[in-house]
Amino acid sequence: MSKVMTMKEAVGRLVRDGDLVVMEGFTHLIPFAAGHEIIRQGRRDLTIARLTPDLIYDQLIAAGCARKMIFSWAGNPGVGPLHAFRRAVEKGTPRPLEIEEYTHFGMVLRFMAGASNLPFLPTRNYPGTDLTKVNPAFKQIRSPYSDESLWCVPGLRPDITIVHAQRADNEGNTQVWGLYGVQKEAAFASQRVIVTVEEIVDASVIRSDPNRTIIPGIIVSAVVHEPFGAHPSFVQGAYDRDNDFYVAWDAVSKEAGGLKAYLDEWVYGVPDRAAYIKKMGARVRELQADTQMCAPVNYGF
Amino acid sequence: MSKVMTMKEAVGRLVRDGDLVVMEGFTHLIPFAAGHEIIRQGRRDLTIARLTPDLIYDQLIAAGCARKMIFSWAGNPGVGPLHAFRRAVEKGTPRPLEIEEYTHFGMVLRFMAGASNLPFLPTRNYPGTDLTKVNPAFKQIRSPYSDESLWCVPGLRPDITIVHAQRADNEGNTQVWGLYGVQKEAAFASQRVIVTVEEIVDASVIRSDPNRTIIPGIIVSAVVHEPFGAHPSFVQGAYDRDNDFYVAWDAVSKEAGGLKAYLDEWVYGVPDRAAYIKKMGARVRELQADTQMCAPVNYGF
Amino acid sequence: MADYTTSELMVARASKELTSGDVVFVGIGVPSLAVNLAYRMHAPGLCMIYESGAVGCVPTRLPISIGDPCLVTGSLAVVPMLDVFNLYLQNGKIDVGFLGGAQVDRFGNINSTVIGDYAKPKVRLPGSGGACEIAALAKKVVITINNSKRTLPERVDFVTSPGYLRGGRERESLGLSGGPDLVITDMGVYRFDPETREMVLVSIHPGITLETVRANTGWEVKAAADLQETPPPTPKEIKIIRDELDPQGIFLRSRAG
Amino acid sequence: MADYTTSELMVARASKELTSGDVVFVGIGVPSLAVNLAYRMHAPGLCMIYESGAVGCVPTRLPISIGDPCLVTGSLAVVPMLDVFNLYLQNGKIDVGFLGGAQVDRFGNINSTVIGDYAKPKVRLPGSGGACEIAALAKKVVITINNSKRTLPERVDFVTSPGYLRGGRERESLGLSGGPDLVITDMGVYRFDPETREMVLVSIHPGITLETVRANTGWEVKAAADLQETPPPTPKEIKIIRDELDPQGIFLRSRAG
Repeated sequence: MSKVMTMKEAVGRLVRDGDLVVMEGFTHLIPFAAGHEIIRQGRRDLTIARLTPDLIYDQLIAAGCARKMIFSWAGNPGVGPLHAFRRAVEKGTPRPLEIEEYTHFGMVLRFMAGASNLPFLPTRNYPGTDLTKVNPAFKQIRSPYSDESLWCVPGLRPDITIVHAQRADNEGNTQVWGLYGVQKEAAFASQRVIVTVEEIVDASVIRSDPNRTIIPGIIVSAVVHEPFGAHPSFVQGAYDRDNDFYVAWDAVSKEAGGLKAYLDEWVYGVPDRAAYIKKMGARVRELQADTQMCAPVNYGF
Repeated sequence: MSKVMTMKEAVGRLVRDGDLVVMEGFTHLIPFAAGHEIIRQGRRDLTIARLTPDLIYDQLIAAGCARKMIFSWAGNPGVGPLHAFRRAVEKGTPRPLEIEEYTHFGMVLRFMAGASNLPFLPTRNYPGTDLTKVNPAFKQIRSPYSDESLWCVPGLRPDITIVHAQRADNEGNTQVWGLYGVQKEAAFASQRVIVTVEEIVDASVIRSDPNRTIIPGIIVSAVVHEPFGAHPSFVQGAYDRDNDFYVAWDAVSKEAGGLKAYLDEWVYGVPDRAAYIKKMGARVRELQADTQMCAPVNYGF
Repeated sequence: MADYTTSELMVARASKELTSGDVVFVGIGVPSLAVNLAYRMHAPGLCMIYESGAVGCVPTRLPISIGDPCLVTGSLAVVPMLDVFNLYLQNGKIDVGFLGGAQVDRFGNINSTVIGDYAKPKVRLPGSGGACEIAALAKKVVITINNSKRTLPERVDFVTSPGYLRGGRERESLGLSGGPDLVITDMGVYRFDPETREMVLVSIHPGITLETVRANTGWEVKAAADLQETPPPTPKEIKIIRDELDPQGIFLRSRAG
Repeated sequence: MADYTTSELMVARASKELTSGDVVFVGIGVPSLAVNLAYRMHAPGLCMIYESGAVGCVPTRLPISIGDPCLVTGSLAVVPMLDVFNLYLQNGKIDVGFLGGAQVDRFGNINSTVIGDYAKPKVRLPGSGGACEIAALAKKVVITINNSKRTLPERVDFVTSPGYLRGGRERESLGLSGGPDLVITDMGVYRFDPETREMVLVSIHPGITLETVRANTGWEVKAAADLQETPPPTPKEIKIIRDELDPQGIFLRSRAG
């Protein structure tokens, strides 16, 4: 049966105060619209996990939604620092932020271990880094096949994972192309999953290319139709990354006041993503992707 | 630069007596043409590894190429036993066959561990099975995060892996759709890789849909253009599985003599796959796949 | 004699174990027919998964192998086998797994590896394939096998796929949940005693006597107090099996009861 | 003063570390420009990989992030990040990795985590991202950083990405191969002494004196016996950088030498 609902319903029903929340997407497909709705609904004491917190978690931190962050690279890609994150860590404003820090490889392995229902996964990474000294979650084991020691990271099991994708059917069978990031692993590791998509398609479209499905409907709790839901990040084949927005964010967020003004105008000041798009005006069209279609393949037998 | 060569050259240069050889493909894309060339060139003392030895390894065993087999399910799918395998194990003819036995999950993890340059990977599988009693390669470790014990399987690093695929460019950037099996993991675990394909395409075709590439050219040693190279198994979008052949194989292989007669006629009796196809005649057309194209997607930005 | 085969009865009975919404790991033969029958009869929402990586299959013909191309065309997803085992099976997403084997013993352990000694087998069988992990990691397992002293011994020659091992709480003590729930043979249907974890006959097929079952089982088999007769397949079920699922009778050859 | 910027010289020098056939883990800024310059000048066969999962990229514009859509369109492969780290990096398929950071010390250890104490940082930096694993698992690492007492201290405040640790054989003793090969700053180029594993100045940029370098390095820096002058970028290199790679001067803003 259909799992389609509005963003307000999906976040209202499935994201709870105190949850371990994951909104993944490596540069590509970052679910900003979902993040804004979480801020509007005033969720509190969240533990937020992502490889790259990016602007979406900088905004959650500034809005006071987060108690703790699990991450591997907290910057504004190609631009500079995340100012709200730095204020929370360096000055404890608007509230102190507990951090648990890994590397990209470590976070990917944490999601894969969680998704595989394993307590941990091993890696040859981490000898010599000070990260293992400041984060006790890194532990060493001895290989039963040699005298080698390997570092391990623990499986991560989010309460809720939210991903944005190009398309899904109304049961949540979800297809992505372009950069995959770790959305599949995060979704399988999670107790609940919300998928927000540019387009809800008939199951026959999904079934015409089953190798593209990264998240099956059987693990999805809600499907939200949210065009432009990843802005200012991008959606391959739909719209470009809004690099000007990322560059401008440095000045916007440098002072707490500027960031609050942004939230007042663009998050609290609009009821939903539709209003956000309307407010953006012509810029939306400027970001529209050109067309470069793939060569189709035959699934017949 | 181009890595395209004939099957004779590729097997001649890259498959050596005593090698640990993997020819993967789970029901789909089994590289039979490569297996026949290995038999024709008289390779000896091979250790052959596959989840499902299938008819391809039953033929290698009958031809006396194999010293040892690593596997998880040795049958003729939906039909019955593999008779050459049973003769080798039960009677030691034509020569004794050493076996090392896992399960599908275990073999998949062995390839993934090898491909990740890890000594092992853990799983929650295997408590209670007698397989861990007869195969000392299964070892237990204690999780550093709990008091749980987990079984592990060791990484597998083949000398040579051979896979068949729908298409590749001349540098070996290889695309597959339909059942993936474990070809990607086996190829990355291997020292050398041969890719045999239905079609060699211009790089622009590969680049039009980069998410379909499962094996990058950087790990490929040779590319062989071998249409119909997977018969009697199948290629999604090209030709159907020859189920009649699999059913008939039971009678053909029941006695060593019948199997030898098959090899004399269809392997030693033909110089290459082109001659094999010619010899098959009309049957080739009967197996042709119908057309069910996928909905194309946009990679523009 | 009613116009249905024992295999058809087994298929119909097995199909009743499935409910809409179940995620089912499907095998070839009776399991495949049972799942497809349930899908058409009463469980349109069930999701078929094959260890080959096909998810949400809608086969347009009877697959003779678990890797048939008809399982791919039109399916909801086709995934690497690494994902099938890690993300689906080990991650607890599989509700029901169907298994068969050469031997099933009193505590639901399955042997599909060897008859006789492993090092010097009398008969070398195909081996586990995915059976061991399905038995260990699916939420629930349904077994189909013939009923004879050879196929239902007191103790299997080799435990390929763990059931309740030597009974009682041994399975749980090793960290395994789930386990076999039902065994369907050509003579009857068995469940497992919640305490001893021994196979107990709960229903017997029409025309079969308890004596026949006992004479063809490798241990002193217990029968449930309220032993039932297995319901025969309905005309509609028989019609679907014969006309839609296995028109050439590939898996259900004999039409004799 | 010659008509090129120090950044352009650094890009040109870095590009010479790359040969055709190299599989290169590319970062943003100088590394990206250096790899694209090498690709156009002398290494048409090199394969660019970004940790975002894009392999064999042919960017049609200067990517401002390692996840830019221009890295996907027309690439040879786009793979899950799990594969990037397990199958490519940890599996030894990456020949060269480029790294930067806030601090690089005498033994090539890199800090991109914190200035000051980790618990109470003076400055909280972005953290490792993929840097730690690239430093640990790539066959060879090239570092670009500015030359100052702050950025080249005797010992980094925090080892985010391991170089040769405290020198000698410590890196190998921990099971790591590879390691930093070259450090390119705005004043010179350093390699590592094969025994002590200490950074040694091997070439100095035109117009820079050894005294200037020493005055701007956090330890008593050694110079190679055959200290060279770094070759300036050729007119062709400068033309490619300015006209094709960074026409808006996004990463190489200042045109002043």
